[in-house]
Amino acid sequence: MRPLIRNEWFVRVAAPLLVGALVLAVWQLACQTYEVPAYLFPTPTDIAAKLASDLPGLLGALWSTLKVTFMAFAIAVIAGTALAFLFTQSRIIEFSLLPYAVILQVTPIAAVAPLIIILVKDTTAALTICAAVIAIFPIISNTTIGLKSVDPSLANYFRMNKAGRLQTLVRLRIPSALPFFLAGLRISSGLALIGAVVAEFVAGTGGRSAGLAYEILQSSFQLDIPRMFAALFLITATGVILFLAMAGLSNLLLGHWHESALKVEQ
Amino acid sequence: MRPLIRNEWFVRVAAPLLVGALVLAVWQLACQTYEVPAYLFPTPTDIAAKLASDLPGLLGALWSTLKVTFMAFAIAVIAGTALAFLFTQSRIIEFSLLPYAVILQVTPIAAVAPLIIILVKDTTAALTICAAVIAIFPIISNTTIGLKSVDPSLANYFRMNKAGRLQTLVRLRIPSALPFFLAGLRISSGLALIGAVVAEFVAGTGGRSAGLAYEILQSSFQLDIPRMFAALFLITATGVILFLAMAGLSNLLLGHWHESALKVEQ
Amino acid sequence: MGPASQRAALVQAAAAKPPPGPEPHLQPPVVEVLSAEKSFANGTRALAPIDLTVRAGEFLTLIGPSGCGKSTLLKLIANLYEPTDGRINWWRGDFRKVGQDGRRLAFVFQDPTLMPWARVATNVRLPLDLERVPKPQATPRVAAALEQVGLGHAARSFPRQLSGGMRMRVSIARALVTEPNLLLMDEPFGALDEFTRNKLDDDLVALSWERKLTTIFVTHSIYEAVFLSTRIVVMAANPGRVFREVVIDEPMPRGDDFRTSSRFADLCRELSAALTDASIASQGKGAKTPCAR
Amino acid sequence: MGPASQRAALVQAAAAKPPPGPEPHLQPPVVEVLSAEKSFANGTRALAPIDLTVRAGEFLTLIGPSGCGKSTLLKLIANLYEPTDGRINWWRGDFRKVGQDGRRLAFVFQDPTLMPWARVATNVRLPLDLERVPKPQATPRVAAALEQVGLGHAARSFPRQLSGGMRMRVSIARALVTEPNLLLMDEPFGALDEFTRNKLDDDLVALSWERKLTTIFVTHSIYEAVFLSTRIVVMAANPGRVFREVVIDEPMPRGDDFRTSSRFADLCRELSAALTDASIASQGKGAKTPCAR
Amino acid sequence: ADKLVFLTSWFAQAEHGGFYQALATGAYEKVGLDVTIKMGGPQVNGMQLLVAGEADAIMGYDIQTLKAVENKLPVVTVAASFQYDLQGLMTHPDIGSLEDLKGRKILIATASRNTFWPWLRAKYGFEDQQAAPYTFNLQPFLVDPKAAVQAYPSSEPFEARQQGKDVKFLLLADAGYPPYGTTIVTTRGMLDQKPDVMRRFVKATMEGWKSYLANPAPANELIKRDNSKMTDERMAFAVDWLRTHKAVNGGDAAAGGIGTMTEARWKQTYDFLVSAGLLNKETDWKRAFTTDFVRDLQVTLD
Ligand SMILES: Nc1ncnc2c1ncn2[C@@H]1O[C@H](COP(=O)(O)OP(=O)(O)OP(=O)(O)O)[C@@H](O)[C@H]1O
Ligand SMILES: Nc1ncnc2c1ncn2[C@@H]1O[C@H](COP(=O)(O)OP(=O)(O)OP(=O)(O)O)[C@@H](O)[C@H]1O
Ligand SMILES: O=[N+]([O-])[O-]
Ligand SMILES: [Mg+2]
Ligand SMILES: [Mg+2]
Repeated sequence: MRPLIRNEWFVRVAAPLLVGALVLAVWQLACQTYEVPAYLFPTPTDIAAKLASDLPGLLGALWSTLKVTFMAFAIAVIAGTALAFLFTQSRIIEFSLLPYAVILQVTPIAAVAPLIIILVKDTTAALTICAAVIAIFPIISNTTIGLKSVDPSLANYFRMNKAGRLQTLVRLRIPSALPFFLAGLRISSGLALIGAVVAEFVAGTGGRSAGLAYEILQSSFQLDIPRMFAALFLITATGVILFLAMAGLSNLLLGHWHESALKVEQ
Repeated sequence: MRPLIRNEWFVRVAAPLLVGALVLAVWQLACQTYEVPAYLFPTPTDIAAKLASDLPGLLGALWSTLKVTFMAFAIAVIAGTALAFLFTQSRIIEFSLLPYAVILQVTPIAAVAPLIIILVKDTTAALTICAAVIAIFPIISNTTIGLKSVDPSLANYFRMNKAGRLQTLVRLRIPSALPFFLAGLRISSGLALIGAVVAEFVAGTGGRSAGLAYEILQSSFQLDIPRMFAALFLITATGVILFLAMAGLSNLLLGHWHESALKVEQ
Repeated sequence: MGPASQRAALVQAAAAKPPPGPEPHLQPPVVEVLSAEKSFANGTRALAPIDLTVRAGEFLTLIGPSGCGKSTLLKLIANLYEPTDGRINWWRGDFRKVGQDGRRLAFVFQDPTLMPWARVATNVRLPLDLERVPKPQATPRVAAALEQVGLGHAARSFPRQLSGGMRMRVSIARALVTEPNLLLMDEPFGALDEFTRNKLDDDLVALSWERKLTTIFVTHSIYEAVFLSTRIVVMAANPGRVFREVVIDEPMPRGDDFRTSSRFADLCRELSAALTDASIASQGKGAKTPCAR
Repeated sequence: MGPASQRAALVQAAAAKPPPGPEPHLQPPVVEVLSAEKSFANGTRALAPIDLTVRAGEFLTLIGPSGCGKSTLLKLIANLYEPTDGRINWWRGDFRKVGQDGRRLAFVFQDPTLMPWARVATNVRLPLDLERVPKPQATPRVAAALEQVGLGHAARSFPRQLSGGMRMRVSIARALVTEPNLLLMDEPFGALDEFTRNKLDDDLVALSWERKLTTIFVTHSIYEAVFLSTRIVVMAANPGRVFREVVIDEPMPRGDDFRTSSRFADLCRELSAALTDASIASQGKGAKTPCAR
Repeated sequence: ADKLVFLTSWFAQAEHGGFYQALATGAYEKVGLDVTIKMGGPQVNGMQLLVAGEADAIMGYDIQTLKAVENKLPVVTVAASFQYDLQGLMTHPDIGSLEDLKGRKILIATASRNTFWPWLRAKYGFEDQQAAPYTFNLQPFLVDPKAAVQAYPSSEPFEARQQGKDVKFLLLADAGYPPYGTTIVTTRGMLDQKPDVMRRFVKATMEGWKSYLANPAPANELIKRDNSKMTDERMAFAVDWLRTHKAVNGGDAAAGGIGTMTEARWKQTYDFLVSAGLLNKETDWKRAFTTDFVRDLQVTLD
């Protein structure tokens, strides 16, 4: 085993896949042994069969959800970092506004969805806004903390050199904030996805542009539980891919300097 | 204005309250000027009146929600940090398990609520589990990153001194992880609250143990919009208080050493 | 032009210059520290009221026991701390004068203070970027500064890939690249070997002379202090204060002939004695146990 | 017992000891570096194969131009890096021997490497905590170590509230508190004033003698190297290698009489010349431009 | 043509057949209406969207409409598609009648806690502890042989039978639950400004119901387009149920025509709500409906 643990390919690709395969195998076996009915908890093969047979429809729904996810994530990232920049401009702004930003996070989207739908006529836009609201807070919070996590000596250097606000932001605060910002991205990407699903639950649309939430709700009402799990699988797989993408981005941006991503010289 | 901006009490207490008061005043005025009906968008005074008249009922509901929130938050913190510890034990564990942790975050709670209801007989326990699942990921993700953000030279020092795993964890990794962990807490505390509400939306019951989600749903269904806003107000106020508590905790634990919380010597 | 010949050229250029105009003490003041004192939030009294005038062209060295407030004084002068009381003038005005034409300040901190995410060349180019010097102009200046500290080959490395002394040299290059008029250096050569250090000392003498640089320098090396300075301020601790001044009235620029002269040895002995006195004077007063013995 | 009298006691105790047993070169080896070489992931060849045996009671100093691999060699010896090729023995065994009774290793890094969240006393106590020394026993040892570096009054400060030299002294105290048998020190006194430095040099001589310490020391100070060492290894860069060895066969313990002897001056000159040769030999080879001149 | 947006209460299904039929057969077009049907869903609050002007009319529930009137919302019911609420309970086959459910677990959705649940509680002495959360997913019912669940005749029983379960459906209306089903609710403003548009809409819709029960195929095509998960089989099951149980044309509709409402029935609903403590006694319940639009309609099945 020793050499395997040292093997990059094994650690990064094979081991995670093995774990996944193992879990699926145990699940399959358990369901079969205890003869769990498919309407209660389907086996991986049930789900795979459904996935294969209903793929076009499910992929269409996935695509609808992904569109909302990506737009919401983009909005959350842009608006979230903008707000974080604003909050770190002065302590008085931070103390006066940051606590209220929490309201974005803790307001049940179900309660305000009608208001958003009333204000925004376009359904996709309304869904995107709901999902963005759900995804934005980790970006705001982590980026604000990150923008304040500046090496005081470097900050002194910039101040002494009369660096402008923008220069300090771009050359000092943003790089210093990256570890926290990227940690925020990891959380936020998942929230954008689940936000898109929840928004659809709440503001619900069926029809041609229906997303995975609709698939899940309908499958659940109609007790087509394998299909519901197939839809859930697509969501979670998307979530895992988003997470890996964010982790990869972290590695790319921090790998050469930040402890959290650095491979320690041995 | 100058001296006020420098005054700690003004910056920390008065300014945020002023901003809040200002927003409420504008809201009140706008609603009155445009004669927005209360069933569409109530004025702050409408909401305050409702809050005053229905306080006992609303506070009871708040208390139910808070119980779930606190239990879920505690579970998320304990389980989340435990998982993060596990993930940082070795790269192979991290790569094999961390991506799957995302599944906790991106699975729509509405879809799995029936299964949780079947498995967990006690409703409060079921709600707590749902809320904990919603709140746990930021803790896992941020703490994992934090536990890896160790000064390599200090890590070397510990290694050279043959420090045990536990010693390194307690004396080095945990303090180093604190800034990230506490950033995770800020996000997670809000998610535990909204998770409690969402769980109740999804799997909730009425009766004596009904929480704020039930109040919101019923008020919304019965078009008692001021009451719905009163319930929303209680949720957001709780969220803000939780956030401030977490920010205070950060200050307490990091104030004497970490850049993000340090008051720079002038 | 290789680094060695470049250095020779600098020294020659310096030697060819006419002697400076009026007497040093008639030059206009660059920094005036007027009863400035500094206490920290935790109650530490780092500096008792200090009065100090540094005139154009002076090379002033601060020397004194560890913890006596040298870095604190330098940071006050760089406007990084606000004095608890008293004030500081730059070019007879407030800090807004700094940065205006011909009033450029550069500071080499005691720690390298590099951006860990940026390569060496980017770190050195930073002050030029902040001044919006166009890249085509900045690049050769950065290369020259790196050559000067012997790090031409390390331009594309990241700070963490460098040795301690190399990091410090990057920091020095970052200060030299701006061609400052007022140069503050906090133990810049402490982590360097004598060979490199002597070479940089020589460069600094040439540079100061050629560019009419005003320098405030912190060192623990008595030899370095005597070799470089026109004036040495010996500080004592508990609280930090000026203990004695030693004027080194040797002509500039100086070279190995001065280093090997008996005058040099005498001055070193004098300074060493002053430093010992200052160290003893620093004991017992103020702090419960001596800050340095 | 005040620090001064404590120090005197140390020196006396040391002087009272009988002379060490067999000849130094007959002592058992503590560290054997066997053709160990080191290249970094980015391709930098920091050390060409090195052979070096350090015997019990030796005081070995590494000296050489900035970037020649002194810190890298020390980290190899502390098992913080794995050699790219070759191997290292500790007490004739592998690294598991370190930490066993009478085989304690302490390392003063080139940077202070303190825990920013912990007070000075906690930082110094860390190695004792890691060894599970009970607090009642640890506390007086911590206090004594802090006194020794002149920081008794700073025990409750946080690292960021200290000056650069004070931070380094905390790091030294953290190494001394463990009463090591093998002490690795990477430019420990570079940021200290001469007065404090001389005092610590004296303490170190007394300590080495009294406790039969084996020390591997890095410094840029020729005087310090000659004063402290039984043997000096002059290193050169590009790639890092042993350039020359200078044995200082003066009796131990040494004091001010040695510092002022003509033998001392001769040895310093010899070492200085070796260093200049090493610096020149470091140029041009391997790297595109010289690493240090 | 006059534009009109109608918001349903759920994903498209056979219970919305009359509206889709009127759209599919051009009945709306014929009377000069350009109707858009929007689907509701489990968390869509139609009443809020109605008063905000997002819809001109919605598919309503009497109890919600009365609560809205209590809260001074300017809304009014103009017609009832079904002569009774289709709400019922689905049980395992060992249950004979609603009385037998005393002490048993009943899965109740949050929205139902202030509608028929208090009625059941009052009438059969059920306790709040019996109520468990229902999320429109039958898994908890299927694994618990003692549980019952709220149900729509054409939904839950159909799903359960698809899984091979033998179940019973008990219609609340059979036990006297008073509200109408699938009503049309609009705003006072609409009635004041465009009574004629509403009149045409109601009439065309009732024609739609008549046509739908005769031949559901045109509407079913539209329903499947809006709700792709809907199947012909499912809709056939529902239409059959509607036909045999005379939901559209039974009761007062037999004589008064499809869509008929009476003040007496509204009073029953009002009385129940007041007695259950769900509605303020002072509520002007007569403002919750008007019979003006259905009184003389006389759309009857041949
Ligand atoms: N941020 C701070 N907060 C509290 N005390 C401080 C702070 N910075 C420095 N001090 C204290 O001020 C005194 C002077 O520190 P300073 O860094 O100026 O010393 P120094 O002369 O530069 O010493 P060294 O030669 O060791 O660098 C010291 O006692 C130090 O503990
Ligand atoms: N982590 C690393 N990655 C790549 N190169 C490194 C790394 N650490 C050190 N080096 C390189 O190895 C060489 C030797 O470095 P080292 O720190 O051992 O020098 P040193 O002799 O201690 O110098 P100084 O006197 O300046 O401290 C240098 O060229 C340096 O750039
Ligand atoms: O409202 N229901 O569809 O039961
Ligand atoms: Mg200093
Ligand atoms: Mg080094």
